[in-house]
Amino acid sequence: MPQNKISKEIKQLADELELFDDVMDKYEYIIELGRALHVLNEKYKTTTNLVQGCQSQVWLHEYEKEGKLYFEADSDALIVKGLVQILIRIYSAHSSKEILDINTALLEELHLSEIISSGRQNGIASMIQKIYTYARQDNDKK
Amino acid sequence: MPQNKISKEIKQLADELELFDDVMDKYEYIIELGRALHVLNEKYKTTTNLVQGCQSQVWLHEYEKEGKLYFEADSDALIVKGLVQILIRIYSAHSSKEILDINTALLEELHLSEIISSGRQNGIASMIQKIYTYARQDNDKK
Amino acid sequence: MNTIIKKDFPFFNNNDIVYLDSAATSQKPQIVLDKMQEYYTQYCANTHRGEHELGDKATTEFENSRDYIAKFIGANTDELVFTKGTTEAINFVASSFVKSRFTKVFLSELEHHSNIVPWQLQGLEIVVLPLDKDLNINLEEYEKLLRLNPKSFVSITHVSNSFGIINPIKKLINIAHKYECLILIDGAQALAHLRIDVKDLDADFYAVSAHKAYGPTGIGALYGKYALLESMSPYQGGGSMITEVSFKKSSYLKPPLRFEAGTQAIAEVIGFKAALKYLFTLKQTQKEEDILLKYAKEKLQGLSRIQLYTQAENVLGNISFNIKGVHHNDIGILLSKQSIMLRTGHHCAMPIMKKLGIKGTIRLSFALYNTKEDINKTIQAIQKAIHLLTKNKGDKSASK
Amino acid sequence: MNTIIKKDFPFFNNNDIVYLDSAATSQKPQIVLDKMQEYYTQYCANTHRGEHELGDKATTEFENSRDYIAKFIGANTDELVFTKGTTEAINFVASSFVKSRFTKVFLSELEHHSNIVPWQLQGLEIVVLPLDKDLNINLEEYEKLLRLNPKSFVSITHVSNSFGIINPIKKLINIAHKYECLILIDGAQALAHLRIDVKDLDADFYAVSAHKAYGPTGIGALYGKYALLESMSPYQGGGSMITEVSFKKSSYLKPPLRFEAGTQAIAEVIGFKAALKYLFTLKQTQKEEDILLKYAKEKLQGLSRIQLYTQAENVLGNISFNIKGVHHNDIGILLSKQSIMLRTGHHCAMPIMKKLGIKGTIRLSFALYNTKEDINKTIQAIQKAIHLLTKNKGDKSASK
Ligand SMILES: Cc1ncc(COP(=O)(O)O)c(C=O)c1O
Ligand SMILES: Cc1ncc(COP(=O)(O)O)c(C=O)c1O
Repeated sequence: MPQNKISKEIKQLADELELFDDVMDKYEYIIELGRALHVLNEKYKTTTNLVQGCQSQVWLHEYEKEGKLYFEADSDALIVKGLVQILIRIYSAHSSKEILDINTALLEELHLSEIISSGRQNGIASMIQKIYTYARQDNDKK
Repeated sequence: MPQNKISKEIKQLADELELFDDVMDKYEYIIELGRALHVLNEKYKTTTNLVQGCQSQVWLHEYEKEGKLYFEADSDALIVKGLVQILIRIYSAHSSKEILDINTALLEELHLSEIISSGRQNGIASMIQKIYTYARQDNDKK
Repeated sequence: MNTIIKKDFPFFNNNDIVYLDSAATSQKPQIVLDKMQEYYTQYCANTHRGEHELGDKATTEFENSRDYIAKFIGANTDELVFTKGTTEAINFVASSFVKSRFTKVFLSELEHHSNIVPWQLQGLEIVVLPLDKDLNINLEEYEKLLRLNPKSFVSITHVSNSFGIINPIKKLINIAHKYECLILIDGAQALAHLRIDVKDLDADFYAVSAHKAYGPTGIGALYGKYALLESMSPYQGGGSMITEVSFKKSSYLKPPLRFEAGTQAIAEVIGFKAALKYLFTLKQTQKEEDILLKYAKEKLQGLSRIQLYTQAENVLGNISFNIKGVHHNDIGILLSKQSIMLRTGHHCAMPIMKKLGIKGTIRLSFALYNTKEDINKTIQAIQKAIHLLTKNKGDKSASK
Repeated sequence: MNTIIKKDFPFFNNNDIVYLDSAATSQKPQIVLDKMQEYYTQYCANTHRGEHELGDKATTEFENSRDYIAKFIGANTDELVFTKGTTEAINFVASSFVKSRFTKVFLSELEHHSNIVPWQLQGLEIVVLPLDKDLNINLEEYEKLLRLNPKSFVSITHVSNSFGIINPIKKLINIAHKYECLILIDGAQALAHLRIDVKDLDADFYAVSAHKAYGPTGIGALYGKYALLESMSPYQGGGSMITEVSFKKSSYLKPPLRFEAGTQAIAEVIGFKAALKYLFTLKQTQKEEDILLKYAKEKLQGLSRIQLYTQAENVLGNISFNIKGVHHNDIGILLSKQSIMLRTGHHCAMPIMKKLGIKGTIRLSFALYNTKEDINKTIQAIQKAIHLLTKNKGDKSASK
């Protein structure tokens, strides 16, 4: 697996999360990340941007600027917002090539069961899929 | 359970069958019974008299004479013929009341798995049913 | 009492989880696993086929299980058809019976998707029976609707999987029959909690799943009055449901075998019986379950910002709630992190959620192995979750 | 080698039975039972529902199993739908796909009832593909029929359950596609014996049962090309197959989840994977199975009055025969009394029996655990049975 900025970011986040030995402290941190999530402009909360999960809803807005992909998102649930924030930190402001180089399996290092969940109806999993689909489309244009 | 001629016949047959310590000897005896089975007149081998089993066919012809029910039967398989012979020995030449007094569970004493089988598609089991149905009809007429 | 019961369940010997999701699926006692193991290791053979002694033994155990399960719910042996579960049972009735005889089906607003979608798939129109504010079916409206629509088909859950409401099934059936309607009862949430007597209830059809009543996955049953079953065409075709097959025409066995095409879930049927036998020998009364549910409700009502959805007393097996201002999913995740497993969401009952104007709830659902201790731990964990989710940003000190 | 394999199967440790009925259902290795036990005792929860960690774990194992099973037969994960077994898989295709698109189905004369009755139930006309004298499909006739009936639906067994014939599936599929026909392969008897690659075969649908391939009862699968699955409406409705439900209208998930309504056979899916994994690690080649089958055939041919029904070499897994002048049922009973379990009768394939002018056969069917020793014992037992059944009445002395 190639080492790029994204994988380094994942590694760094994993290290950060590992500092908590109490799982509740870890989730407290995620909740805080959720609270800190940049509010998504209401106009982007569209049906197309909605990635439906079984439990909570996630809106993901993507755009490209100067060869890099940017992601903004929101959710109706707080922990999901925190997880969304983490994914934005990982994936936003990178080229589609950089994104596609990263196997999603790498996210397992974060040890956040909600992020890599087999439940196909999981909003976060769908969000990751949407990120990759967008990156693939962007890459194909080139 | 009332003791009547039928239950005595079952008991006697059970004792007889118990004499064999080798199961193959027992089945040899049953095969001989099968060979000895009185041939059923072809005219009674009708569809109505046919009790369909999953494996072998049994034709059962019933009639009443002087208040007693009589059974004649045949099968295309030899062991089944032997079992049929045993059932005729048990049930033939008794009144419907005497038959209905006997719970079929009593047949378990014979230790012949083919006779009391849960397979609802078992020809022997269907034959027993047919005997009881006939006895019930005869009894209802009175 | 319930702590002793826990010992019968290997799951609880293996970990410290507080399991409050029994309405989704219950844990299984050792005896159920043992009985299935026994089949697999001692008399594993196919059933209802060529008659060697091993197959005979398997067939006997299979049919004895049918007999036991039928008796357990007050049915005759021949009136019990094995299905994959409640969902398949309802689909089967929809496809093989209702579709060709009715154009509409009457459902309550409380129904599980498994008692909604099967009717839609068969192109039947759904008429909704309205609820009172405590989520009970409005009996007057019910009777009025049926009076206007005699000879209809009705399908109603015995116990609601999302709000625990016990419907007055006997009365509902009675009224249905008064207007010559036929009625199916979805017993998925009832089997583990109530004594069911389909004959006393006079239900036309009654559907259950084993896995919600201490039994294995992959098996359930449909009870149907014999005359109704007899009038039904096969749902699936295949081995062991026929008397004669030719390429031109086939003829079928009588019920219940007519409806059991192909190799059956043999081990599961045997495990299903073991589960009900276990349930029977516990002789647990509904009272003890009531006590636990009342205890939980009381404790929940002590939480600030609690939102309950019914004050009805005829409630069993589960309680749904929300914490105002907090997403149910956030609570669910934080409880899971504290080893408390319960379900949050729409509980496969979107219509009632929509009607209540919510996306979902947090649901505690109970089984015989649950204890007050379980409830206490859960309440504490909920409090901790609420605390984390509602305190001011950055106010770290308050979390300890 | 096979004696070592026997040790993996608790059934054989528990008794001395010679089991030659694996075409009906196979015995199960310990590892399959262990994996199911693991689910029941360590992470028992419902799948695809509210997301507590226990449910997540169960869902992960469930979906990993799908992945493994799909790969095992060369399919993509999303192309594998879980069903109760082969029978349900075929009924599903008949109901959700063929019924609305075709009026006829082309079947071989060798088919099992599970590949006949489902089509009849959907009101489809059956056209029979004739066999050559060795029970092989006549390829010229086959091509001629399809040429005359392009864009039809064909359904054929991979391996015959009554005569072991391996059909030239790849060729049959190829010809079908040449005339724009779609084709389903009944793989019930193939999964345990052949390496299957649905993509290489280019099958449109492929149906299997776990219980015939060392797996648990109550589970099987349908492979379907994704585009075909996508075009299909749900077979059953219920929980976990929907995106949105209202009383007016519901919308459904994509395949495969669209077709898996209600609680699934979770433990069984997990056991299914374990079975195929076991099968894979054995790396048993078809050759070894061939050797045993040839050995059995040779021995059988040594019996006087033997009647075999095919001299074909493309045979696998089972042999059918009769002893002239003796009813197959009599042999079956006497073998069973000698602890040899095999099936006699029509093997759920009445049409081919009728065509051969017989009521049934005696069938030996094999799995990896069978040995030459098993065959020897069986031959001896058959000889003994023939002796008892054919000697003269009263000639008691000769039986010893
Ligand atoms: C060729 C064939 N097709 C279909 C089936 C049906 O399989 P199941 O009973 O597992 O549904 C069988 C098994 O008897 C079979 O041998
Ligand atoms: C009320 C109700 N009906 C039907 C079902 C469906 O049962 P199963 O998933 O076992 O088919 C459930 C289970 O979720 C339920 O709670």
